[in-house]
Amino acid sequence: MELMRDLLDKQVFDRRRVKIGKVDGVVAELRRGKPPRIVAIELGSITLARRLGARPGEWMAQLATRVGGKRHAEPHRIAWKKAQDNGLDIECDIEVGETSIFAWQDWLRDHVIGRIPGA
Amino acid sequence: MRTVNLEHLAGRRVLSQRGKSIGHIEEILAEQRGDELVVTEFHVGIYAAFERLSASTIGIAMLDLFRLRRRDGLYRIPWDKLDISDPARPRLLCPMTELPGWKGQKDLRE
Amino acid sequence: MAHPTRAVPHNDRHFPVGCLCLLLILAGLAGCSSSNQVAQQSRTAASAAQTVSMVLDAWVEGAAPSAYATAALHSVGKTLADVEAQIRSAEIAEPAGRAGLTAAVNSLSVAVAHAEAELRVNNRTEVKSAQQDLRAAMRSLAAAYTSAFGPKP
Amino acid sequence: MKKLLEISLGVVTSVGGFLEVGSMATAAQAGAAFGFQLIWAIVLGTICIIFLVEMAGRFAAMSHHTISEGIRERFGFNVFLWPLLVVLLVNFMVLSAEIGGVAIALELATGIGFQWWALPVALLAWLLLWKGTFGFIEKGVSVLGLVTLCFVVGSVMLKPDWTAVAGGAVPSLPAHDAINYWFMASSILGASISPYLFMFYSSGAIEDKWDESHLGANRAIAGLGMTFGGTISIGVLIVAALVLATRGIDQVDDYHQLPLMLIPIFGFWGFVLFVASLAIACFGAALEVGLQQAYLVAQGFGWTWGEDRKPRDDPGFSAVYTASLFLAAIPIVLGLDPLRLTIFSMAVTAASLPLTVVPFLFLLNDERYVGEHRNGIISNAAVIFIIALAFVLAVVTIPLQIFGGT
Repeated sequence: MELMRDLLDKQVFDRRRVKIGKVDGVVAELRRGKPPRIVAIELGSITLARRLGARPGEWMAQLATRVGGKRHAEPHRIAWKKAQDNGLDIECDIEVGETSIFAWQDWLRDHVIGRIPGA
Repeated sequence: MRTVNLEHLAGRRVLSQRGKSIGHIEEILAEQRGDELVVTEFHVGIYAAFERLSASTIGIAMLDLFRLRRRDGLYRIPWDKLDISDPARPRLLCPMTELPGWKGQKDLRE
Repeated sequence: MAHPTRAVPHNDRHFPVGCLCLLLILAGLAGCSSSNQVAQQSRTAASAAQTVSMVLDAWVEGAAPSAYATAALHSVGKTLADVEAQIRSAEIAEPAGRAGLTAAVNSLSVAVAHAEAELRVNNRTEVKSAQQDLRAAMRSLAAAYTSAFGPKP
Repeated sequence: MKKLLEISLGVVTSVGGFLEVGSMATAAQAGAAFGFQLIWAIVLGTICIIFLVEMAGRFAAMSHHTISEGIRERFGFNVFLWPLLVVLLVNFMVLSAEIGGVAIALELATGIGFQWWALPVALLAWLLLWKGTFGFIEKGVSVLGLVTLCFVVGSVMLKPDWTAVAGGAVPSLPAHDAINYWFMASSILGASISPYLFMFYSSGAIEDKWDESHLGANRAIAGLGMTFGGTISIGVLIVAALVLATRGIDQVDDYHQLPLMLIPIFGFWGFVLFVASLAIACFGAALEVGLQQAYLVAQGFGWTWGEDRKPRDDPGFSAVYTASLFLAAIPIVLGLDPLRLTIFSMAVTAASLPLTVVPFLFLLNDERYVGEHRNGIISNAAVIFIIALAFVLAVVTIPLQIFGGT
């Protein structure tokens, strides 16, 4: 598997085929004397900002904590065991509702979009 | 558990032990071993002329399109020969001569 | 780093030549443009005048609402005022030619203002007379243009 | 039969996209200033957009991904960031110009200044996106768009010398005002080869759930739809040439001049037809560009998106088009002249083309996405030609804008 071509930036779906984001990052565990093991994929604006540089990454992390509270300081991770590559996209055996990935969209829905009639 | 984000390696310049740039990381290969997906090798593209362009994916695509990349222009670096603890500065852990794809490149005098 | 000094004077010589021809180009652009700028402005005035006459024709035949016609005349009137100011300020060799142009454009502005005033009060007959003044002013502009620049391209 | 109905996707994309304030204004200016001489620019632009739209539709039908998703997934986020930011900015200007176009039409109709109409127009467009489905917008705009045929009817009624018109379709060097000529040519190409056109079309193909069976219809729709838009633009140019140029009006830089094109042909109905055509074409384009802003962002970051969903189900997507529409109305509320904004946004569109056209060369030749329906020799040659044209436009347009622009 070519990680850059076949995994990074691919569309991620949850168990009910809901689009939850793109593979913004790939996390590998460094082990002494053994090849690095893919442990998780990362999603979210913090991971993306870090790809632009260390400083943008810090700004985004601070912004996320100030807006969403402490638990948003770290990017969202999905264990690689739960992920499955079906050619073009990545399907994850999780419920997006259980994760905090949609936290900002839910906040937007409850506080802004939901308030407008006919939403 | 020490972890690293592999996406930071994309397009990074790889330095030889003597600090000389040998090209940019283009791809990271991984294989399924048992129930683990592990990194097996890193591909570094050799573009003597278009150094800047080869740092971005669209640059590589253009170079490939116009056949500007030498067919053998690829180092396949095994996982244990590249130190990626600091993804911003991947370093080679073995001399140049041991790299597969090395054919005594004239312009990369050691 | 065997011979850095020899390289330095080399590119000094280039520098003044480069900026010299840049100045030449800019000067060239500015020089020839002032006279054809006035020609351009006069053509804009002629085009604007034709627009006004079309709007008035349409209004007289009842094919254009008054609100639109008034707004159109007001807007074109502003364009004519700008053109008049630009021609007056642009210095070209034949002041006589320019005086004729400025006078023609001025009479155009006056005719347009007159027509606009009549339009606001829906006075059809007065608008028709304003149309005559406009056509006269357009003829004089055309005459002033040919005397200043020769036949229209 | 259903596929023929889908012709409306092509028609709406072209009426909403191809035919809008940009193509109408540039065609009118070109007709007034150079007669039939610039018809070739519209023909060239139409041929290029037919290729790009056909490829965008084929890409979406085969891979169930849109062009924006393809760019992000194939080249990565760091590369995708550039087209994302540039196209968002260009679309913002075009959207503002479209809202301005509708506002002008309402000012011409009612006499109330266009600044007052900007927010109501944005609100109506937002309401349609908020409550309407993709199919409703698609069918509604394409049916209303038929009114713009009045330009074609008008140009036929003027009995132009058709050999001269055909002659105009062959590129020729200008006799006078060379800088202005090339500026108008680049603006026309910018107005016809717009990134939001093929990106919206690929998103529309997903909304309409296209698959491999739609490839034939896709080619017909792309061809018919874009030709429909191109024909009307040529109609506008012919009418401007035969009505304005013959009366000595060779500079169209005030929107009050535009209705004069149809009045001599249809009398008072000419005024009404012009106002209706401008309002509908620009309103269709405003819906399309506003929606495309949301598609671009949602697809780029992988959110759930879809016009047929209720806003509650895709809050991110709906928030983007809501913000885009009201932000784009601001320049018009502040009184920025819509015609000048239009000409400027067409030039900037032309300059931004390479960012969105270069990826076609790779996406449409990647069998993981399009399987065996990869680009043939002709399509690849067309893409390479369009890329070359895009780079020329990108280099040439801005300096031309400074020297030649109205």
